[in-house]
Amino acid sequence: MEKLILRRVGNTGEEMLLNFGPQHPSTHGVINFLVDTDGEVMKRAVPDVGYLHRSLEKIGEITGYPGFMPYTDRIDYVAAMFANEGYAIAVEKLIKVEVPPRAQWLRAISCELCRIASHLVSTGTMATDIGASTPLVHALRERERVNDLIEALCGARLTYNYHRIGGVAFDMPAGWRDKVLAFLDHFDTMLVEFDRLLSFNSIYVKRLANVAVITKEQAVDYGLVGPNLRGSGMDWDVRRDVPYGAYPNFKFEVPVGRGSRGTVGDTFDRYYVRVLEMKQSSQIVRQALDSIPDGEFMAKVPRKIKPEAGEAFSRVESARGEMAYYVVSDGTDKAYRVRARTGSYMAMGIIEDISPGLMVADLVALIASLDVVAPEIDR
Amino acid sequence: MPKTANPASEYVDNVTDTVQSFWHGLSITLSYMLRRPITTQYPDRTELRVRDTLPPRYRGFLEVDAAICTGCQACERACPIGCIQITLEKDPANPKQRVVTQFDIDEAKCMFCGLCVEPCPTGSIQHTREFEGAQRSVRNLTIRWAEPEFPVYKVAKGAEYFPRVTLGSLVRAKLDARPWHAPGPEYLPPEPPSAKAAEPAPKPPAKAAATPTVPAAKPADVMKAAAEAAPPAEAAAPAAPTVIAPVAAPAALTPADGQKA
Amino acid sequence: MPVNTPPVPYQPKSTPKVIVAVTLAAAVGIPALLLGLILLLTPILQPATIDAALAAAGLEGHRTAAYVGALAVLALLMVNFGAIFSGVISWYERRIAGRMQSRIGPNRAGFAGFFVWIADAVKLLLKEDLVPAEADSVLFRAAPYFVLVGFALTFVVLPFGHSLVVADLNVGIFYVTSVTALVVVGILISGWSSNSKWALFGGMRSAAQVISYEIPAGVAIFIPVAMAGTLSMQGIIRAQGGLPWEWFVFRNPAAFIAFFILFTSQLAEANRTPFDLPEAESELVAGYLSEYSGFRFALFFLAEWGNIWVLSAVATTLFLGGWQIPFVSAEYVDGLRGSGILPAAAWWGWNAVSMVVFVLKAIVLSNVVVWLRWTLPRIRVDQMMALCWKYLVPGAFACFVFTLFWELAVGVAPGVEVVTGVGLTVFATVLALLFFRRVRLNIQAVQGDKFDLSNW
Amino acid sequence: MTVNEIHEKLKAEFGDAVGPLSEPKIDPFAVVKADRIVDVARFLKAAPGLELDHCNDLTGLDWPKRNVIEVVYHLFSYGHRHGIVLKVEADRANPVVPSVTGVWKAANWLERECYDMFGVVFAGHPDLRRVLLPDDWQGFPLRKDYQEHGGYHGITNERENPLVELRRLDEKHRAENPRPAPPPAAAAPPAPSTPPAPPAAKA
Repeated sequence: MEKLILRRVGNTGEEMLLNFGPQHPSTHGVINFLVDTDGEVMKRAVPDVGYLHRSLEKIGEITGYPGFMPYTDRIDYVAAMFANEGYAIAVEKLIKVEVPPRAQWLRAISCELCRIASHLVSTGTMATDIGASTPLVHALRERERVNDLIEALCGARLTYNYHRIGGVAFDMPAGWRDKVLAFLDHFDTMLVEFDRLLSFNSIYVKRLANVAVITKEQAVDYGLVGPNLRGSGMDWDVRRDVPYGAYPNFKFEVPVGRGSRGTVGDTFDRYYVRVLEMKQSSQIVRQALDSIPDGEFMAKVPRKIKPEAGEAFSRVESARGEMAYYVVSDGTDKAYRVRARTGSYMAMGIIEDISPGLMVADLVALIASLDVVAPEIDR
Repeated sequence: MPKTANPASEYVDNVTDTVQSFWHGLSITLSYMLRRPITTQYPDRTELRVRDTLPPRYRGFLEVDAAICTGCQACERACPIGCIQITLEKDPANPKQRVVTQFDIDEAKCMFCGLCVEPCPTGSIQHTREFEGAQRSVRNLTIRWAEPEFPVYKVAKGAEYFPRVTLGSLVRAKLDARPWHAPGPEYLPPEPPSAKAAEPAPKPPAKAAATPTVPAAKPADVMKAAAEAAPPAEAAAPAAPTVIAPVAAPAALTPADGQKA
Repeated sequence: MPVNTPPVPYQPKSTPKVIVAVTLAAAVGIPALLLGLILLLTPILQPATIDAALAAAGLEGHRTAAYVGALAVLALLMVNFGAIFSGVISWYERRIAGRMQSRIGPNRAGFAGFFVWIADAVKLLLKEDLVPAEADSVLFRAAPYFVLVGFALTFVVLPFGHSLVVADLNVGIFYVTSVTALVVVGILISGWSSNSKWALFGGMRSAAQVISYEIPAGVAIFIPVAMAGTLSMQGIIRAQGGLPWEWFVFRNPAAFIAFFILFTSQLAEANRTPFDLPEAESELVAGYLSEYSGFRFALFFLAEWGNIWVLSAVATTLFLGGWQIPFVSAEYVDGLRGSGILPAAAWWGWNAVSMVVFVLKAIVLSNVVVWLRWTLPRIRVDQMMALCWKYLVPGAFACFVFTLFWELAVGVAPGVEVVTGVGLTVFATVLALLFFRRVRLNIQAVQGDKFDLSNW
Repeated sequence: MTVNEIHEKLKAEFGDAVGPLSEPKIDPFAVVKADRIVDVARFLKAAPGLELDHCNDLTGLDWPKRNVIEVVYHLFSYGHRHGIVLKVEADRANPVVPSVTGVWKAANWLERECYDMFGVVFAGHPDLRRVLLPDDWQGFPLRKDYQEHGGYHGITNERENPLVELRRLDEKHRAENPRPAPPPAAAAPPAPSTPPAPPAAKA
């Protein structure tokens, strides 16, 4: 690996090879970056991933269809709800099950709460990576409140395993709706404070604006998804444009990077799209709680799930962008192939080409702004 | 911050911007000095015991109420990770009655997904709100629910309500019964390789080293002693392990623990 | 099977009263003891007093021994003060950081976790002193002492009160800027000798940063020097007064700006956020400290936290009136000394008051340092340089030039200074009030949050 | 544009190189000849009205019975909101497929992962290395006939299974202590205070 880098970069003898990771405070998990630096300026940063590879796709071929659901939590443990949902949708497509409306709504509510929780981690860790540790703790405090809500809903704080093939595991507990609304009222004002404390802090803006600009064309070409794609000015959201579940029933805006503090597609845009998305998620949860239909929360699903041979592809808008599941069935009760294409993996592909000319401190900002989560890359 | 091409006004903007963000930032951080902190002093200074503050759906340690376990093994099949093991046998005295002789849940392996709870016909297996069960030896995290073995529960026709003891009391009793630093049970030495020769995978040397390398004679002696000392009843011999533990555990367990870590 | 064990009654624990008492005694007693010793010993162990005492006892022949003894006692006292201050502030900073982050902070060792710094110190002293195999072991071992020496030497001229200073050098402030440069030597050595890339990065950043920021700091220091007409720390304080409008910071608009320039530069020199680039934990893991452990690590941290005192004391001295007691002039206190070998009781009393004034001001400034750290992000290397050379250096020079003309104007019409002093004091007070209003509004703005001091 | 229309366009352009659309079970796909995949990809990305600019997914499927590894392309167009699934078949023994990295840069890492997991060699890929697994890993794990090595450089990936070990202990205990009498239901020790003996005691 080391030799490879030196060969590729055209070493002049002035460079220093820096092993940025795998145990590094700001690589968001266990990722190694082989950084060729000339002083503070990087020549190139080559990501070396796989330290958290748990062969989840292989496991998906061993466990039955329902049994893989808890494993999807582990694909992206910061936003496990989406991994649940994507897998559930794919398998529902295979066995041709219609999810009851109440379950659709509950999925939307849980997913949007989870998106808030995930983006809080993303924005908070971004703050720590830039050197401000207080906003991280404020963000985590709010995340704890979301976690409390989700815990009351499904019994777990991190690996939810809430969605089921054909619906969700539980209905809302009594009094949960009021708790969520109270939290959202608090959270909306909290976001304003968060903006004042962090987002518009001049040091913070200076650190992020005009750094690591990814143009719209690059973002599409490299297959960036989700907030990273929107941060580059691409107006695209799977929830709105390829609607699934209950999302067609909600009104929400899709925040797009506008280059408000610098260039379109810089780290600040990617960061701020997430802040704005939290506001939108809060709106969606309110709407969903207001309009949630009565009825079953679980469809009639055979106890032994044994779809006919075929393949299904599902896309959901995860907190880290579009998450695609590709499930192939060969007619047995175990999946022939389960494939999870995750947002973080796509984001890693662009780092090597964006990194030349950035400073070491900017690499930290770039990683944080792409919101990569190591287990999601490695699966 | 209006964008300007004029360097002079940009200069001034930068200064005013900095002053403003200091103003907001410092006032916000100071205001948190005057708010109540959200953290608590776990575990001994919280107002309530933490497990009592958890929601009822909390997925903590699994608990099996033997009194209403039908022995249907649905939980064992549902477990995607294979951390439940149930053995059923016919009662020699009463051939119609089946007996659960082994109902082990490896809580160290359990991923607390809740899939085993859903198919249970009587609600015998449940997640509890217990979560404090740290043990020095990972072997102690396997909770044995068929100890002593119990006859399976027969569901009366049309029954919809199955009386269950207070959720969590059983698993708490199991956890409290053993100090956290108790040595783990001593397993049998690994079977000779000939028994496993049918395995297709080539066996690397590391695999053999992973299992505890206990001198063959020693456990046998110990077991003989224990068997003599212990009354044959199910109640087991409390004296035997306490005598054995200090002698056998350090010698045999330490390298094994190191391997596992 | 065991069924329905009776619930064990749960009683939240609280700190025993004995521990509360011991903690409070230590929290008050240790600083009081140190400050009391400084109050007693610094005037007594001055050469003039020693000479007089030796003459009275007829032991003139032992002057050298007496001097060395006095110096040793003072040195021990000052190093201990620095060490204990840095220990206490390490606890205090964590506690404050906790509150600002909605946490409780240290809360186990003693009441409110006060003894955590002692526990930390003991832990660090007991840890193995590791030297990496590839490191330059001599330099690696020596580096912390450079830092420690650079830090400890400043205490020679840092005043604590009216007559409470180890040596009132006539080049006092110049001496401070000189010896603090030793710290950067230590950091550079540690960065290089660790033979670690992170440490090297940290060392290089630190060198660039500290040396650059010496310039605005130096120029900003010239402003009070120009206003006082002396480099001596005590002289600068004596040129000010006890009341806010008599402080340099308010007597001259340029000095008002220069105070912030100096404070910023000092933050940078002390490697505090937003200038903690040399050890930026999210970029460089731990910067120049990456390879250190145990005692040597403790020395670095002792200097880092102790430097908070140094920078607060220097800023207090230069701009905030130092130990000047309101409504009591320094000359009045001088007059109380009497002619005996030992000063009169009233003199001790006023000295004690002046010490309290000085320490309070310095602690307020230390608070600001801590507070800034837990509010601001870190700036980037190039921005750090840009800030220094584009903003602070020109600003400091402009302020300096302005001050020179200002002094001319004051020479012609002394009333200008009084008017500005009162005006700026009022301005600052209004600003502070507005700020506290803002704080109140912040709490009200968030739904569900309220003013609540419980669980402190 | 529907999948069928895209497929017709492809058929018109490339003729036999593009296979028929699979019967629409759930998500239909078309099989493309391996040597034409780059041209097909270029066409799909550039042709007006198609503009499949988003390489959504690229992965493999192993079919040992047919002796084929399929590489699956999930393509999508942001502008037109349509997409198609293409498959390329490669020989299992020597799977070589031309790389589409030149068309979509996103394919770079996706192809690397496909190589990593299935051993498909993408000809023309600029940087075909293992991505998730270590460089010295043996075998391609997502192939159906993959055999585990049981560890990596002496690091075992197996933990002793307490369930199995305890069962063995039980069996031994049972063999040494034949069941004396049918256990009466009331004989169970009720008191929670008596510690349930650690399983070692049963030995």
